[in-house]
This record gives sequence, structure tokens and C-alpha cells, in this order.
Amino acid sequence: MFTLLVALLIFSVVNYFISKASWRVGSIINALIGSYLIFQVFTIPKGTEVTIGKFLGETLALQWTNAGFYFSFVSLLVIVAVMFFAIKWLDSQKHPAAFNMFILMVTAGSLGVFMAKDLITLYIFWEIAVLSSMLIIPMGKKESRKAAVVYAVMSAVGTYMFLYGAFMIYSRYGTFSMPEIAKNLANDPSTSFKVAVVLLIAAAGIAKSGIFPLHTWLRIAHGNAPDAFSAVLSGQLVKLGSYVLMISVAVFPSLKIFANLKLYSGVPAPNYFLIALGAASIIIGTLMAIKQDDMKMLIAYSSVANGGYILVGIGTMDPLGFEGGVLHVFNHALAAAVIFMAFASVVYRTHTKKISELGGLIHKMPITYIAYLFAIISLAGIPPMSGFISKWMIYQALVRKGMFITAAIAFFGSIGSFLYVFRPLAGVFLGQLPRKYKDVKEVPPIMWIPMLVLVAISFVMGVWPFPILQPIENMRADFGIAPSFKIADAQNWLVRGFSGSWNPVIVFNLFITGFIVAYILYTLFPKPKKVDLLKPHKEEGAPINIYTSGEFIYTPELYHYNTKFYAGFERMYEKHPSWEKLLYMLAKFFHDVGEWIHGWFFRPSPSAYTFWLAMTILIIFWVRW
Amino acid sequence: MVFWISAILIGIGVYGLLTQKNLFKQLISLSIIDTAVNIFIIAVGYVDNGKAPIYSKAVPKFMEGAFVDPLPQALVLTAIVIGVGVLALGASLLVKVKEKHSSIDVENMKGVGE
Amino acid sequence: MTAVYKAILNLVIAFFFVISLEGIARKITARIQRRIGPPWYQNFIDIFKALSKHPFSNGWIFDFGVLMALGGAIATAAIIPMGSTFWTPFPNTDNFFVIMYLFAVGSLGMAMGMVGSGSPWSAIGVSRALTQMLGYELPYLVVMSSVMYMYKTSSIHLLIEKQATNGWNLYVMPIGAIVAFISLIGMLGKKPFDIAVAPAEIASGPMAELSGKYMGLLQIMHAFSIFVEVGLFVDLFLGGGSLGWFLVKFIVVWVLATLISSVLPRFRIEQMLKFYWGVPLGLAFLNALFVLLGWTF
Amino acid sequence: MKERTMWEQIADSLRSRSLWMLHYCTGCGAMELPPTMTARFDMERFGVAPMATPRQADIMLITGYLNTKTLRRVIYTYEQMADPKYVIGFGSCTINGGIYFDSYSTINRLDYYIPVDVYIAGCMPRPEAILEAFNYLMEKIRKGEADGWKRYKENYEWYKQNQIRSLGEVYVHDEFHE
Amino acid sequence: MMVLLIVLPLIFAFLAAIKKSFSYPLLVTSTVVNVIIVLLLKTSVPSVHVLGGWKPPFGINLVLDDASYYAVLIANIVFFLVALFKETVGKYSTVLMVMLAAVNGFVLTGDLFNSFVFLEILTATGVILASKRENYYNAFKYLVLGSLAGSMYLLATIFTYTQVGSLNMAHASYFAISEKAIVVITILYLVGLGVEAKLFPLNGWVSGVYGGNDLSPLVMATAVSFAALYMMGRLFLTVFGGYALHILYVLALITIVAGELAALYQKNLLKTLAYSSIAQAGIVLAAISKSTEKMVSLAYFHLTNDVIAKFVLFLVATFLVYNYKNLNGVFKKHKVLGTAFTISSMSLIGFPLFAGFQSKLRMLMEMFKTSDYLFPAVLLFATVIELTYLVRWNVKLWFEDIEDESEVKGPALRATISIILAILLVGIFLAPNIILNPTTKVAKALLDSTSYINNVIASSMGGM
Repeated sequence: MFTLLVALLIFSVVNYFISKASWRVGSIINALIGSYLIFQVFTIPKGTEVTIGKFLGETLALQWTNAGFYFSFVSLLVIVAVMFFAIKWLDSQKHPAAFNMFILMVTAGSLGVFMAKDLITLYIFWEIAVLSSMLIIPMGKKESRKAAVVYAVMSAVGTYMFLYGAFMIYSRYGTFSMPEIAKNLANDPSTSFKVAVVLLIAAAGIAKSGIFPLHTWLRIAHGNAPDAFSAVLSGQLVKLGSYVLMISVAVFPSLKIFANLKLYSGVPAPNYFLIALGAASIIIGTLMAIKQDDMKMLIAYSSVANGGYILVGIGTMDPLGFEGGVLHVFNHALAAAVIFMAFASVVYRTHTKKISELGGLIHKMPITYIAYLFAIISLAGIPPMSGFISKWMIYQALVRKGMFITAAIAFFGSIGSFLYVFRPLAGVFLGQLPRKYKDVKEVPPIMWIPMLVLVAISFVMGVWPFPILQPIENMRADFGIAPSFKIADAQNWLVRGFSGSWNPVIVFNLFITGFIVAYILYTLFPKPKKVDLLKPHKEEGAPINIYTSGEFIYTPELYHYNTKFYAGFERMYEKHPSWEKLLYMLAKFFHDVGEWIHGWFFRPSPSAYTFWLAMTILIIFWVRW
Repeated sequence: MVFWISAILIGIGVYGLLTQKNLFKQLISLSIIDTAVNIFIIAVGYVDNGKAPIYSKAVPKFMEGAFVDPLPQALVLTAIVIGVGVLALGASLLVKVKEKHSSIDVENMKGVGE
Repeated sequence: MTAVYKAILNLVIAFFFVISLEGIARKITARIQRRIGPPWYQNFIDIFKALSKHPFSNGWIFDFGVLMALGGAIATAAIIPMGSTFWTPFPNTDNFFVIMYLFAVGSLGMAMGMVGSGSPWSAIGVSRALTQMLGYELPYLVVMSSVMYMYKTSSIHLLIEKQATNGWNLYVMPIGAIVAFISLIGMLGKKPFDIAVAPAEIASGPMAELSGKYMGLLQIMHAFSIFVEVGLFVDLFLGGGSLGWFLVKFIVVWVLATLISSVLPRFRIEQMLKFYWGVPLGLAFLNALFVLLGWTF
Repeated sequence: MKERTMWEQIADSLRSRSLWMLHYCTGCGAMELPPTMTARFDMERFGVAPMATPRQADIMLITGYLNTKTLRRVIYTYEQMADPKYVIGFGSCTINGGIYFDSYSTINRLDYYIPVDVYIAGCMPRPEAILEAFNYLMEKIRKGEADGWKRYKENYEWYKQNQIRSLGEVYVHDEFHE
Repeated sequence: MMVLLIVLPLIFAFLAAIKKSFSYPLLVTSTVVNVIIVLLLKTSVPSVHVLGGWKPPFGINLVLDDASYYAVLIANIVFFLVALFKETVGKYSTVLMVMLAAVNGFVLTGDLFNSFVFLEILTATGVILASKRENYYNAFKYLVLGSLAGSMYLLATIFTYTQVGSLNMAHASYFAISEKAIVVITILYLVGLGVEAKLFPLNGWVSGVYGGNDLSPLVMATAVSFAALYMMGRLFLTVFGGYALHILYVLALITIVAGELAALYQKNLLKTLAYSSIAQAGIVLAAISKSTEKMVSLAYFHLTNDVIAKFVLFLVATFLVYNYKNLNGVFKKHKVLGTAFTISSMSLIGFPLFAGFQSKLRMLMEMFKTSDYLFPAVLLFATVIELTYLVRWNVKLWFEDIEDESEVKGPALRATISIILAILLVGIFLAPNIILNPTTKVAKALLDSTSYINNVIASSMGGM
């Protein structure tokens, strides 16, 4: 495993030079390597352990666990799809060679994180992933430079809190190895220490997966990163955060650790705190996503909300909730990746990501549209896509636990997700095609095939979820969360909740039946006359042929509703307090302190220097005597 | 007594550095501090009624307390040299400062913003 | 196989029963307004007339949207238990959340197809409809969670069975039932909450471009939706009952909703949201609190 | 008249029982519609209901006079209605221009431009007359005689010619419409 | 032989003063010879050289132990590297030679007053270097602060003399000093050395001097800084046996925060780096003040990494600043320099794969072992801020759209040296022991004052 990672890292540099010669070759090689890696993750036997080396007397090691397998697999699905996508997409980019290098580094870093057995290895690979992704982000448009900095800082805040926590653990138990830490924590009498440590470890996940206090980087980073890379950011890198959150509540068995700290219906207080943060992210992500005009930022906020779902699910430590949260990782990864790739396709053709400048692209890019449509069905959690299964599990868990407020927030986020995913659907793909895009074409197959493949996977897993549920069940058994309780019942085709179940196959069949019945009805009755919505584009002087109150309209984009889509609702919270502004104020505060220090101590004349020298002497004497 | 003088001189120097707007006056203040330190050093080596540390008729052989300590005097010589060097360096710099910033008054200097 | 027959019966009842009820509702409204009103079968005529016309299609997504809407509604209507375990077509799949989300397929299909027609009126209407969904679903789902929490199951036929021993939820948790009923009116898109269609302002909103059979199919879909929505309320709060009783309760709920809606004017969209997130949501949480504390009848 | 199939007969009888009306109100005639709709006369008992969009409407009720500006809209809207569709000319303005007959811009005969199935004479016609017209139209539909929409298709060239002669061209392009 | 390290550059400097045109070749020669001498001296560690036959404590002695050897090695290599850049050195060859002598003397000397003299020479030459590119006012500020600090240093030395009766460090270390006196002495030394060691709030000169021209940061931020921080360890650990370290600790923590915040505010690349080097000095000082063998060793390990990284950063930054008006996207034209810059800054932040990671992480671990929770918190906070501005600069230099269209020919030597040093940083990550082993010896030498005294005393016992 370690050789694999090192080979990836080294090859990423080699690939830079290959890509310098011909970036297309480089990207094809990347895609092939990625495909090979997917194959590879299935072949590594579970429980394999590899020692990397020693660091300050502590052994660093990799371990292949069920959780690592699951997360690696999901990550690789997303990354490989993007790699294939990039083969063509990269010709719109300025730095293809560097992109090829860094995306391979991201892969290596992420896999390393999922394979890590101890916190320091995790940290090292984590930073590799952060560093390389941080260097891809500024390849985008103007705003992306700032985005990279914000991303780096937020990530660093979380990471260093993680590091602090890791060292606190080390100073107490003398080990970094996660299984041992789990054992030690379970027997530790000091509650405050355990709470502090778990929350500090979770901080990295909070920052990375965009949970409430540290969520603001998602908007700017996902919104401005190179378009296809946003798919990796949202679909994969954010999941590193979910992984760490899972470590902090599940690998360190919070139910055992905080057995005396159960707050409400068996949920320990620190978990409850995390759940509260997750709930806050759901609210913020949903509300902010609803009002975005920039489609990438919209989905960025949706990633905040979905990160919240994952955290809420995992945080309950209920078998259903945990499994739902972990499954939501898969669903959101695929959905977000497809959505961002679809947007990348749109931007690739139209060069804008403002919803208010787009419209009617379904006439020109139907395949992209289909991919987007199924992705949002999954994201909104509507059967028969797999997104529903995870949401269902999370709801079941919340209802069973009687966590009504959290449940209400989750419902709010879920219904809100209809609103925000529909906004790009209506604004970008449906409606009237602006005249300037009349010569836009569908993207080439190498770009849409990856999207459709991901969508197909999500669809199949929605109808027959047991292959993806099985690894999660294994994972749950590893963590000892009610291992006797079986959720996925493949024999009876059932997904079981608490005394209530459902059969995804029946639901799918019903849906298909309904569709067929509807289609039969449809064909029975008179054939429709086609209204050509593109007539004004084709024929000079033809008005659009839809209901216009008898008015003649020749400019289709005037008759397209995509600005302030939910104006009535947005108006209700337009004067909301902005956390982002608050964080900027904090940054400004540090900046001002810097200015103050600079102005008082560093800039002035010799007199001031003398003054400070004298003051130092005097103060020290005063303190000493 | 001499200690006090040197302390007062240091005070004067520091006061000058703190209050003077003219860079050359600051340099002079610096020089005053230097001198004060030198006086202090000399004072440290002084022994009441001590003679110059040379074997002479008065003090033909080494006697405790008869000589003033010769080492501080040696040190002071070096320190003075260094002080002069610094003073010269500072003064030459000030010439250049005057050329570049058209003044050696802190408040009137041009182009030293930031 | 019986499951299939039961599902077909569901659909047949949904079709004939609900469309008649819609006609009756028109009649009731007319009587309240001191009119004679159309005959009770007027809606059948309307639907078949619409189906017989020569429609316009605004592109394939328009067709697909309508099909998806109807398909989703049919699928959902097929799952709904009609008052008892016996009349539950799929006892393993009648999970509340499954129904709610399967139901959303229809809404999404409709929204997509209608916006796909290219008319801004439709888009505005859909935006309102979705916002409205945000309004009524929240208190409804909270109440439903407390019901499910109380009986420790989310399977609807089990909830009906539990009510048979425990008494109707209408009595057990009256506050919850009231909130659910208020939400039901919003769900049905009846009068105070029909801003989404508002014919006078936005040319009947989402339906602005629907002609002929599209309109007809959508009316059928609407009928199935009503069956699902009212059926769920009857199952969960009025204790279901045998098939006959189920239909009687269905009529009662429907008539009550019609009576209320026919005397009320229309809410603006943010008024609607403020209304739902005010008292009903508060009551829903209160109900949840009562359930937690065990203060149920 | 062609023999209708059974399905067409059923469809026609259904159509006659469910007339959705798009009313084009330019003038004073609109005043007569509220009483027609509300409790006093209640047109809904005949299955007639107002509709907001031409796509769903069966009848186009043109209340009042038309001029060259509004006729374009009427034609445009009429063409957006789904077949079968019927036109009722309401009031003498649609028949001969009414009291504005000699204006330079008034349209005197509506049926030159779109086929009218029923005219209601009078200035103003009372709600009773309107209901009578509906009933008459229903009867015509039931018999399969209300075939204005077919005539429009068959004589499309002729109608277009008339339209262009009076209007120049049906679709206008000027600074207000871009 | 070790006296040659001081004498040779001085002689060469005099020669250069006589014949100006030879000055640059003389500089190169002297640095090369010095490096060779240092390498040859490896075998004679530890040893004490007694000047002019005056045995300690009466005469001046030069002490070459593990600590001073390492400092001399670094300093001379830095001077050698700087001497390679003919254009940058310009007319300042002579000054550099004097400075080299001063640095070597400052590090090697075993005599307090002698160290004062070298410190003053160091300041004076530093001022001259700082005045390059008409940076007179900043140089003057440095002069005032430097000589003021020199006076404090001198005062402290004299106080020591009154207490110990000798100026020899070994003696000062050997004899107990009265409680009252040692407070005064250590505080005056703290202030005196603090200026050179960039201790807050005595470090006002740094930005002006480092940010003023293209030569002074290269030397001052690396060699001189290293020498000063070495002296800090020597005085406070060896000579005064760990006295006043808590004051140093507090001041160092403030230095870290203040330096980073000022750097965050700063818009000028060179000054940003200058403030960053203040913060790094703070980290080193804080680590020194823990006075355990591991921490001190890590302090110098970190300092070494910082010196390498800063050397590369300043090497690249000075080139950019003085060749382009607008720095946006400038690395697109100089990819190698850019890579070196990025690697060095990442190392400074402490990303894995680079040397800074090793030192920072080890330091954190060590701090936690001694259950000091404040320093790690400050260190991590500082790292976040450091990361902010360094990433900001990297992004700006790599990715912003180019505004200054002028094309300066890529400097091959600069690129080679910077990339080699950058690769060295990666190498240090992979094999940290190449630095850690020597720094562990440094720490041992600094902390073990008994053997230091024994060394010096032994030299006085034996004959010449």
C-alpha cells in the first residue's frame, strides 16, 4: 500500500513532465492510473497493515480497514470520473500539466488519509491532499486566488486543531495509533480531557467538510476553483472531513467514551454538539444555496448542507443514523461530482456560471441535462436514486431518537434542497435559450460519459442498494454500533428501519409501472403539435410561441425567469447576519492588530525604538522585583 | 558619585533619544550614552587612592588595593574607539540621509513613509 | 399477486372516487356562493374533454415531465393503505418517508415539465409551489415524527393497527391532528394556500402552457395526489377503518377542507410561509413535546 | 358535413359540456361577465368556466370592439389555442364596428379575420343573452356544426390574406417589441 | 587554525581596501578558504585556542566546541553562497569580509568583552550593508538601536566583570553570581542581544534593514541571525545556566505573535519575509528557553531549516522585487525560482514533504511531552497566520495575471542555488538526522556548561 502511495506521489511529478510535452497524454495516463486504482482497492485484503517508518520513536503505519475501503472507493469513483472528464475539459485551462500533477497528488493524499492507521500518518497525507488541492484552486478565474487562501486558512485552522488534539492524546497515552487511542480513551476517567480531544480531532473534519463555524470557504473555493476540480473538491475532498468526523465519533467509540455523558436519548453530549453544528450547517447551507445566483456557489452551499446531514447522521451513533450518514457520503459524492461536472460542461461551452445569464440549454446539451437531472434527484433524496436511501435512514434514526428539532431541520434541509437544486435546473437548462448561445453544442462524449456512468451507479444503487450497504454494514460491525442489527436485508430485498422497512425494488417497479401507465394514457390520446421553442433563433422575425398575454416577444431571454427565482422567500431573510462577514471581520481584526503592531513597534523613528528598549528593561525589572 | 554621574548621563542620553526630532541630536545622545557607559567602566575599575597600574617606586610590587584595575581602562580604550567608529558611521549616514530625504529632522523628511 | 390487485383497486378508487369528490367540492363551493354549480361529474367531463383535444407540446422535457408527474403519483397512490392492514398493497414498503418522497417524484416531474415549457409564468408558479412546500411540509413532518416516535414505527399499516387499540390520533394528540390538517390544506393547494396557481395573476402558474391531454393527465395526477394526501391523513389521524369507513372519513376530511377553503382568500407567498412557520410549527413542536413527556390522551 | 365517428360524437358531447372560456376584454362588454359568472346567472352550471391561458381554453369570447392594434393580439392568441376551439363575438362592435364603425383603425367585421361561431348582437348584450349564446354554441358543438377551427385551417390562406390586408402583417416589429 | 577564520577575512579586507579592484576575488577566496578551514576544523572539535599566549581567564580565548562549530559552519557556508553573487555583492565585498570575520569572532570567542567588540563590528558592518540602495534612514535606525543595544551589552559585560572579576565566559559560568546582580546582568544581556536576535519589541529595525535592499537580508536574516541566536543559547544556557529563561520565553511568544501579525498586515514582499523571520526567531527563542536538550536541539534544527528556507526566499524575492515593478504572476516567467520559493515557503509553514514539518512537528511533540500547552497553541496559531500570508504570496506570484510584461533573463546561478537548497529542504524531510545529529550535539554542548568550563580551564592548565 505504501509503495502504491509513494509511487503515485513520484509519478505525479513524472506526469508533470509528461504533461509538459503533451498534457493530453498525461491526462489519459492519469485516467488509466485512476481506473487501475479502483481495481486495486478491491484486491487489497482487509486488515493489511504496512509500517512506513519511525517518526520520533513512534511507528507510522497504514492499515486497510472497511472504512478505508469504502471511502477510498467513493473517492476514486469521483476522481476517476473527473480524470476522464478532464481529458477533454483541460483544453480550456491554462495549466493542464500542473493540474495533472496535482490531481494525482490529491489522489495519493486522500488514499493515504483513508489508509492511515495513526494520527500522524493521517495528518501527513491530509496535508499532502490539502496542499495539492490548494494549488489547483487558484488556476480558476480571478476570484479563485482569494479562494485558495481562504481555503488554505480554514483548512489550516481545522488541521492544526486536529494536530493539537493528536498531541494531547500522545502526551497522555504515548501513542498515535488509532485503535490504541480508542482503547485508552474508553478507559480514561477524565471527561474534560476526552471532550476536548474528541472535539479537537473533529475540528479538522469540521473545517474540511464545511460544517458551520468553518463553512465559509466552500462557497468561495468551490465556486471559483477550476470547474471540473470543484467536482473533486465537493465530491471527494470534503469527504476527507467526513472521514475524520467519523473517526472522532465512531472509531473513537463515543458511546463508550462518553457513557456517563449521555445527554438525550442516548446521544453523548459531544456528539450532540457536533449534531447541533451539523444542523446549523444544514440551515445555513440551505438558506444560502436558495439565494445564490452563481450556480457553482449554489451547489457549494448545498455541500455545506449535505456535510451537515452526514455529520448529523454519523453523530447520532444510531445504527440507522450512522449507516445513513456514511451512505450519504457516497450519495453526495456522486451527486455533487456529477452536478459540478455538468456545470463544468456548461461553463466549458458558455463561459459563464451565472444562472441569470443562462437558460434553455436543454435544447443544446440534453445529455448534460439528463446527467444533472438524475444527480439532483439523488441529491434531493427522491427515489429511485440512491440519495433517498441515506436520507431515509437518517430520518429514521432522528425520529427513533426523538430528536425533533434536529429532525425538523433535516426536513427543512431536504425540502429546501428541492428549491435550490431546482433553481439551476430551471434557470440554466430549462426555459428560453438566450440568443447568444444558439450555436452552443453538446460536450464531447469523453465529458458526458463519466457523468452518465456516475449517475448510472447512483441509480443502480438506488434500486439495488445492497452492494453498497454491505461495506457500510461491515464498517458498522467494526465500530460495534449494534452489530446484530441488520439494515440491509438482501434476501428479502428489504432495507430495514426500526420496525418498518421498505423494498427498493418494489418502489422502483411501482415507479416504472406508473410511468408506463402514464405513457400508455399519453399515447392513447391525440398527438400533440410541436411548439418549437427555438423558432426565434432559427427564423428571423418569428415571435416565441408560448402564452405571452397576446404580446409579441422576439427576444427569448426576456421571457426567461431565472433572476431571484425565489424572491418571495429570499425577501424574508435578506437582512440575515452573515457568518462569512463575521469571519472576515475576524481576519480584519488580526490584520488591524498587525497594523497596530507595525505602527507602534516596527515602523517608527529611533526615538520610539529607544522608548521600547527602555520600557522593556523597566517592565522586566518591575516584574522581577 | 561617579556611578551617579554615569547614570545621569545615560538618562540624559535616553532623554535626548526620546525627545529630539533631529537625527544628529539623536546621534549625539547616543554618543552621550556611550560616554556614560565608558565613565561607568572607568569608575568600576577605580580603587580609592589607587595608583596607576604601573610598577613604580611608590608601588614596587603587587599589593591588594594599591593599583586601580587596569583592565577597565583597556576596555574603555576599545569602547571609545568603537564609539567613535559608530559616531562616524552615523554621521556619514546622516549626510546621505540629508541628501536623499532633504532633511535630517524626523518630521520634515521626505519619502520615508511606511 | 394480491398486492397487485390491491394496488389496482387503489388506483381505481383514487380515480373515480376522488374525481367525483372534486366535482362535489365544486358543487359545495357553488352552494356556499349561492350558485347552483356544475354537476358532480363535471370533472370527469373536463378531464375527458381535455384529453380529447389536440394539444401543443413544448418539447420532450415537457412531455417527460408530465409523464413523470403522473407516474410518480400513480406509484404513490398504489402504496397507500386504505384504512386497514388488509387493504395495504405492500405491507413491507408502506413506510411514511417512502411515501412522502415517492410523492415528491410527481411534484418534481410536474415542476420540471412545466418550467420546460419555456413560460415564465410556469417558472414563477413552480417557484411558489416549491416555496409553499417548504411551508406546509415542515409542521406536517414534525407532527408525523412525533406520531412515529410515539408508536415506534414508521409503517403506516402498523400505525393504523396501533390506533385501533389506542384510539384515533385525533383524540390522542389533537394538537398534532389540527396542525396536520392545516398542512393538509396547503398540500392540497386549496384556497388560502393556492398562490402557486393564482389564475388571475400568473395565468394559472405552472399550468400556463398545458393544453389538451397534458392538462387532462395532470388533472388525473392531481386526483391521485389528493388521494395520497387525504388518505394519509385519514390513515394516520382518523384510525383508518374498513374500506367503507375509510372512504367515509375521506369524504368528511375532504368536505371539511373544501368548506374551509371556500370561505378564505389567498395568502401571499411570504404570508403563507410566516403563517406555517408560526403557529402550526410551534404547535407541532408542542405536540412533539407532549409526546415526549407522555402527555397524550 | 362529414359523418362523425362515434368517438368524435362522444368527444363533441363532452366538449359541449365543458367549455373553458378565455375572454378577451377590450371594452365595456367585460362588465357583463361578472353577473354571468356569479350567483345571479352562474354560468358554471353549464360547465363554462373562465380560464387564464389560451392553451387550456375552448372558447374565445371577444367582448367589444377591435382595432388594428388589438386584432393582432386576438389572432396571435387564437392561434395559440388548442383545437377544437370556438369564437364568440360579443356585442355589435365585433359584428360591424358598433358606434366606432367609421374610425380609421376599427375592425368592422371580425369573421374576416378569424372564424366566429356565434355572434351575440346588442350593445350591450345582457347576461341572459350570453348564456343563450353559450347554450346555442353547445347545441352547435353537439351537432358537430361548430367547425370554425376547421374552417380556419381549410381557408387559412384567405384568412391570412384578410389579416395582412388590414394589418400589414400580423406580427409587429417595433421598438416596443424587442 | 581557528583563528584564521577571523584573521584571514580581516587581512583580505585590508588588502581589498588597498586595491579596490581585487576586492571581489578576495571575498570569494576568503569565503572559500574559510569554508575549507571550517571543514578541516571538524577533527579538532572540541578545542580552545588561546590568543597571544594569555591563558584564560586572563587572555582572550576562542572556543570551538560542537555548538560553535555548527554555527561557524552555517555562517561560513552562507557567506560563501552570498559571495557567489557578484552583482548582488557589488561594492560591498570588503564589508562582507569584515562582517565574516566579525561573525566568526562573535561565535567563536570565549570572552565577553571580545564578543561585545565583534557585536559592534557586526552592527556597524550590518549598517553599511543595510545602507545599500540608498536605504540610509533605515540603516541609521538600525545603527541607533544597534549601538544602544551594544551599550547595554557592554554594561552587562562590565557588571559581570565586577561580579566575577574576569571577562571569560567559562569563568563567568563557573563562579556564582549574586542573585541581585544576575538579574541585572541577564536582563541587560537579554536586551543587548535581543536586538540582534530580533526579540520583541527590540526588533523594529528588522523590516527596514531586510526590506531595504537585496544584499542585507541574504546575510542578516541567515548568518547574522544564526550567530545572534547561537549567542543567545551560549549566554543564557551555558554561561548563566538557565537564568531569566522564563522572561525569554514570554518575550519569545509575544515575538511570534507580533511578527506573524505584522507580516500578515504587510504588503511588501521583502518586509513580509522580514517579519516572518522575526516570528521564526521567536519560535527558536521560545524553544531555547525551554532549556531541555531536545528542545534546544530542535530549536537549532528549526533555525537551520529557517535559515535555508529564508535564504532561498530572500534570494528569489530580492531578485523579483528589484527587477519587476509588478510581481503578479511573475513566476510564470521564472518557473525554477518559483518552485524553489514555493517549496521554501511550504517548508516554513511546515507542510509535510518539507523540512519545516520535521522541526515543527517534533517541537510540538516535545512540548506536549513536557506538558507545555501554551507554546504549541501559540505556535499553531502563528502557523495559521504564516500560512495565510505565504499562501497569499505564492498564489499572487504564481497565478495572478501578469501585469509587468518586461522579461528579465532568468538568472541561472540564482535558480541553481535556490533549487538545490529547496531540494535540500525535501532531503531534510526525508532524512532529518543529517541536521538533527549536529544540532543534538549543539544542544549538548550548550547545556553542558561543566564540560565547557573544563575545556577552557584545561587549556589554561596545559601549556600553549
